[in-house]
Amino acid sequence: MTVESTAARKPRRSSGTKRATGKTAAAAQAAEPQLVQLLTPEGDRVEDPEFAPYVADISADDLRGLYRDMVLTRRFDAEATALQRQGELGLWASLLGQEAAQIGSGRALRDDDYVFPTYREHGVAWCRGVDPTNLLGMFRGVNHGGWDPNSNNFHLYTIVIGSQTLHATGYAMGIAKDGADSAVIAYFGDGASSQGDVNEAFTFSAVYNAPVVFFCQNNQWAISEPTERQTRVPLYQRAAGFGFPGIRVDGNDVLACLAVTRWALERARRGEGPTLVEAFTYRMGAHTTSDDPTRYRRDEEREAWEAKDPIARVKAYLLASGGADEEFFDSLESESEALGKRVREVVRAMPDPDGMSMFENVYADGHALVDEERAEFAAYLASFEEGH
Amino acid sequence: MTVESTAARKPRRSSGTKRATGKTAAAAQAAEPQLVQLLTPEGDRVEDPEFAPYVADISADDLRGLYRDMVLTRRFDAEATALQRQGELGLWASLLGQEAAQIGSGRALRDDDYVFPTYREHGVAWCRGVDPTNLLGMFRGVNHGGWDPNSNNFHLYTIVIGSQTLHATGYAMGIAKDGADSAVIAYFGDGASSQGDVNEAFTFSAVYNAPVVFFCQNNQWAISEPTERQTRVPLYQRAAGFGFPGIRVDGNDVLACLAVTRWALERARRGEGPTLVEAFTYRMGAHTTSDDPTRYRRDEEREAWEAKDPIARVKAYLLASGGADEEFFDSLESESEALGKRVREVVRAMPDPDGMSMFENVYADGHALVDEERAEFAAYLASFEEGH
Amino acid sequence: MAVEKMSIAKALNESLRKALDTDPKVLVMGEDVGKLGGVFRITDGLQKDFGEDRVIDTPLAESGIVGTAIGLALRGYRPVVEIQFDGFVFPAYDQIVTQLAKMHARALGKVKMPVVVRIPYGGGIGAVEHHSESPEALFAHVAGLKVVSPSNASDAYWMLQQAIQSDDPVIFFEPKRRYWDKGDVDVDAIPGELHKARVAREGADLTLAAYGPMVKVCLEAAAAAAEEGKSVEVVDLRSMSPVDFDTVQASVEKTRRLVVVHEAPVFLGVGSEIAARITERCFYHLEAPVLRVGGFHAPYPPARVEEEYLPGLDRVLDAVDRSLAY
Amino acid sequence: MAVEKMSIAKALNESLRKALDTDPKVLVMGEDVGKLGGVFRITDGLQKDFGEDRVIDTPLAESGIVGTAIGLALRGYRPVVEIQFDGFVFPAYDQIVTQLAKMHARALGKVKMPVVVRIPYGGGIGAVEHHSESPEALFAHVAGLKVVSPSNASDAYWMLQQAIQSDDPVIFFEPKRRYWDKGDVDVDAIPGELHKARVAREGADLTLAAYGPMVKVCLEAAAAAAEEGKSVEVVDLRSMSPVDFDTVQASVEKTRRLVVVHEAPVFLGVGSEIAARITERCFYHLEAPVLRVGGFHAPYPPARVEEEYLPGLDRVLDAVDRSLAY
Ligand SMILES: Cc1ncc(C[n+]2csc(CCOP(=O)(O)OP(=O)(O)O)c2C)c(N)n1
Ligand SMILES: Cc1ncc(C[n+]2csc(CCOP(=O)(O)OP(=O)(O)O)c2C)c(N)n1
Ligand SMILES: [Mg+2]
Ligand SMILES: [Mg+2]
Repeated sequence: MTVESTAARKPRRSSGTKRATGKTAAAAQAAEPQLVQLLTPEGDRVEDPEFAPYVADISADDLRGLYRDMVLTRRFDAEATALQRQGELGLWASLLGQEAAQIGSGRALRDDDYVFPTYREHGVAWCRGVDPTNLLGMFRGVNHGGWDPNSNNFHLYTIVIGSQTLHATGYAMGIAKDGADSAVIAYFGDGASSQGDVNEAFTFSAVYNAPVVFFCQNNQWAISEPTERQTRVPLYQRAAGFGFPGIRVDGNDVLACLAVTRWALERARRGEGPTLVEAFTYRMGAHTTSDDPTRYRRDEEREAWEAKDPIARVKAYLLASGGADEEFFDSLESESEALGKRVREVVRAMPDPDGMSMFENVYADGHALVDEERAEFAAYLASFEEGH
Repeated sequence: MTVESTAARKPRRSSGTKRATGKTAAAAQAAEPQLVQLLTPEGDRVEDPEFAPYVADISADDLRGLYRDMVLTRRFDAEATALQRQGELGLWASLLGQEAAQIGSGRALRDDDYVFPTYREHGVAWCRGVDPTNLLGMFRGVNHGGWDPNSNNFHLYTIVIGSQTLHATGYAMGIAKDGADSAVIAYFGDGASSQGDVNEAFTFSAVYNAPVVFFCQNNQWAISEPTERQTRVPLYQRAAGFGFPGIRVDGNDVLACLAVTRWALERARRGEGPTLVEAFTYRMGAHTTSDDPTRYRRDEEREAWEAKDPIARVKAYLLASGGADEEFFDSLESESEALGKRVREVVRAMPDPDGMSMFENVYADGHALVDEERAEFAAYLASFEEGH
Repeated sequence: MAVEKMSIAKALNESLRKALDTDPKVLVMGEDVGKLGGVFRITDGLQKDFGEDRVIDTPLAESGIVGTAIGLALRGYRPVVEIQFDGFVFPAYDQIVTQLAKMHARALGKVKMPVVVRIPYGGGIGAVEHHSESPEALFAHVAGLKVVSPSNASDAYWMLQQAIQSDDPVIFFEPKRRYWDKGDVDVDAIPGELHKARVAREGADLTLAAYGPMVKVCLEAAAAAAEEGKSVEVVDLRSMSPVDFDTVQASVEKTRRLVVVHEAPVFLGVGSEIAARITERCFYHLEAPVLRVGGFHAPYPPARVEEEYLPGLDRVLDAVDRSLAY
Repeated sequence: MAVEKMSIAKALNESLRKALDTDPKVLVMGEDVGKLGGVFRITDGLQKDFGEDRVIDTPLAESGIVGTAIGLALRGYRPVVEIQFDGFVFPAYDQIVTQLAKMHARALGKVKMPVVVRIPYGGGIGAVEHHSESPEALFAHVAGLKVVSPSNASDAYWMLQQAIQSDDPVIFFEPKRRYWDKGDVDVDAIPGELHKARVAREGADLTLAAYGPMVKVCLEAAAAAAEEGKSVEVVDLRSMSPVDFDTVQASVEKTRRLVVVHEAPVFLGVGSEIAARITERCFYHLEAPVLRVGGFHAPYPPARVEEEYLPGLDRVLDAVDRSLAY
């Protein structure tokens, strides 16, 4: 018969179950399928004939680079959280815990690839060369993003959950039309997987064989809702039903994320279409600075994930393998301090926009109503100056 | 590794391919996976240890009943098409060719089950005991449906593609809350599978383990677009990625459709959650009477499917097995004629609604603006009568 | 007597609690409404007391939330759906406009759609994009929906009760920046009509009409105007569909001047309809054209500019002066 | 000289053809736009001539269509998207309102959104539910969008050219029941401004303002009124965002009376904004309140009642009489 169910499918490393019922499907979820891992939480390298080759070129120098990326990203993130507490930002969405997923995938990209982030991809932005302080404008409330997406091929942060996956797909369709071999990467969360738009993006990308990598950071939570509120089977399995491969990777393993993303990007470049990567990771902090995770999750969960920290394992490996010495870590520490200082200074110096700026850029070609309202409002403001 | 792709999965009867690339995925589509079939186009019964038991109770009498359902449905449908040509209906969406899918699934239902149709489920309506002439109101333009969904547990036709799958899911969630063992069936088309709503229905039904059967009539076309414009893998495979089983059935085989739908409904009743049934069939006619299929598909395709006619094969089997004699066919012919006559009469007698009716039923509890506009319009109409 | 002082947020919470308590068919659904109690804590504690079956954390998909709520309503439930923020209602817009609003008419009255869609709306909380919008006109234009917004705790409590009891779909806009404003709520009162406007302050020279978060601004403006010797009446519309034009008309026939205030963009905002219709009804009474104070034809601006975008005391008083100058 | 008589449908087809021909970045996308040429044949023959890569049959998902069009625009393309019928634009509403409309502002002008969304709209064709609606107000209220509708073949041709050339998103409403109306098109003309209204008929006693399918009705009403000795001016608005209020104002300052006509429901329809704003601008000129003729606050009715729902000659003349009676 042609019954298809998750349970019936046995990915090589996953613990499949036998019968295609709701219950067994739920069991399949409980029994976590294994994932691609190249570096254990303890800092040991894992043999993987399939994916290790994708990072065979990574020298100790490169690894220090990845480590540096993660450390600086975390520092920037911590600084932003602190700035929010000090009232300099209205809100901050921390990436704490997701550094490996973001740096690993971000460093897999070529300059000509294009990134469609959510609102949490500070580490990917870092890889793209976007000045981190650029990201802070919208959280401070001085703009809605406002950087030039084309200067680093890094699109604006998108807040409406899932929308950007369709933009990514369209952009990728455009790449294919241009005959280019660039690729697109679209980030989204476990919660976002439920949105119609994300599933439409799967359909469009498959039908047009668009060169796009869907990179889902499954950080286990969508604000207060655990992943089981979004799906009863592992998310990477969603892809198969749309006709393209899905894969789960250890999202706290920067090497595995790098390898798997490279693999997926190569598929895209070779004209093999979309891939879904599920980076299995954890949101160590609150959803945003407005959130209070103590209301919905246990401390033990966080503690268990702390042992899988994405940065610590690289440090352990670098130390054990002799890939870095104390001097490296010391100088990184100073670099980190300097970054923090610069971020603080730049943010504090960010001027509030002029009130009249709200009339700018509503349209590219102008609009009579905007002109009228701008003029009226200017006259209204002027009336105060005249002491009216 | 945990790469998942359609190609990597081997449903027992499907012709899987080996590598998870766009190309091989496309190939998987071309090489049609086999489907559940209990009665061949030639009218021979097929041994199927898994699904035959679900129709073991079907006597010759029952089979004549299914045959009668299909014949009368087709007759009704032809009558409606003719009425449209005569200007009695504004539009008609013919089910020609899909009788087995609709009667097979429709007859699998219990009275307390609930149906959410598209706009083409005339055969299912028939099974539910909805008077066929009720269906014609909206196509004539005298109402937008207007029957009482609760009198036959048959919801109104839904025109916005895919919307009803969410209503079905919600209704099924309600059944589960009530602790009832009824089930819901949601019809939709191959084209509809691309809509975000349908995929959200998959997510919600899986997460809440709702007793709903998603019955996709893949009639190969969404107006002028072939199924390849919607998916590059067989549609039934979509389900697995949402954590429930999908199955493909010969949509022109009324017994197989009955068996598979019974199986899926039983799963729902047992609390095993949703199932996706893909009934592989063909739209023999135009999309609607407004459509001109010669613009986009070849005659040969239709001809090939004519050989798989859902009614002819049952007749062949009935004749060969001695399940029906000429008298049966003759009396069905007269019944058919009578139905046609009644439909014509009822439709021609359908009065146009009163203009003022457009203000009715906008709200259940009334609305001041509607009252005001109703009064104004009544006064306006009255002004003509006064010879104003 | 059961008069209690409580915030709008608390009043909404109590109102939901009462509805869940009284009618087993009432459900609360939405993103994070369960354990978290909603990002604004409006559903705080409800899941604990009524269970996961009645207070339902949903997948992150607004169309799915409203679409399944419609199905639940067809099954006899009365879902109260929460949309997390104004700017996130749009994925559900299709289900709201083509299904929820039209189902009762489509069925010629044979099914009812008792669904409430709660939407915290409006600006003034210093939020990022999509968290400060006022899309009410986009719903009020659509037949089949009822659209309301309370301005104070008592109305919050009672209007939500009535919305839940209504057999029609109600889009319930909650003035999020007023959530913590307190007021007296008489939980035993016999409430007035859901769609009836309320004269919040009497006056003789000019009428200010507003709803939701702007009622407070208008009351402040009226107080300020009073100090300058201008007598301003304030009408709290409470309902944007239907609008209680009779109350506005009665006020304008007295004051002969009307200014409508809302946060939503002026262009095709609810004020445009009020201006048009009141001008028709009171053509010979009006001493000045109906003026409107509202948002601009621009995306809601970043937080650090929002005070300039939002109609505040000064802009309302400016309009009052302009009207009186006619 | 290249003046040709053609239907609106043909003019749109020719206009798309020209755009595809002139600019390799122009794409046509939508359901059934390829081999079928669209359900109204507006894209007839285009896929044959420009290939599947430029004239793209899409999956059946409106949000996906608009969402991918946004991505294509970011890549430098100029997609012209077809929504099959008015009632099916709502699944795309979120992408249109939260993304397409706001992207340029979000990026502080650093990206452009040259996307045209073509929507055949309005009633009068005897169709089933969702195929006869006029949702233009739901787009005109949204900053960042431009909203236009041609009433004749020449405008259809030229306005579509200009919409495609615009760097802003344009919602292009096509009056489907006028598709087969013919008119002269000068394909070499130098067109006027996209958003400028046009005085379609001069008159002295009253102004009728309309757009799209109602312009024809208004011209007929003006002709009928003329026979009764009433001189009616007709303004074809052509654009609902922005509205060319200057042209309407100039007309009303002359005629002192205004009736706005559209198929869309009156309540919060485009007419409400025109009434409100023209009353502000022409307060001392108006002899009568601005009257509005339009759809009712009800779902678009079944085909056999639509003639009663749609503003026709009689209802327009009735409003003319009522206005003149002031
Ligand atoms: C359409 C929409 N609905 C609701 C929200 C409010 N919201 C912001 S983030 C979030 C959870 C997102 O979860 P997930 O996709 O897992 O991403 P994460 O925040 O965990 O990175 C929600 C519900 C939104 N931004 N957009
Ligand atoms: C949201 C929406 N978009 C577009 C349409 C127009 N339309 C009506 S039927 C149809 C094709 C449907 O194809 P499918 O789902 O395969 O069902 P079938 O008609 O083949 O039974 C389209 C595009 C619609 N009704 N709703
Ligand atoms: Mg998450
Ligand atoms: Mg089909």
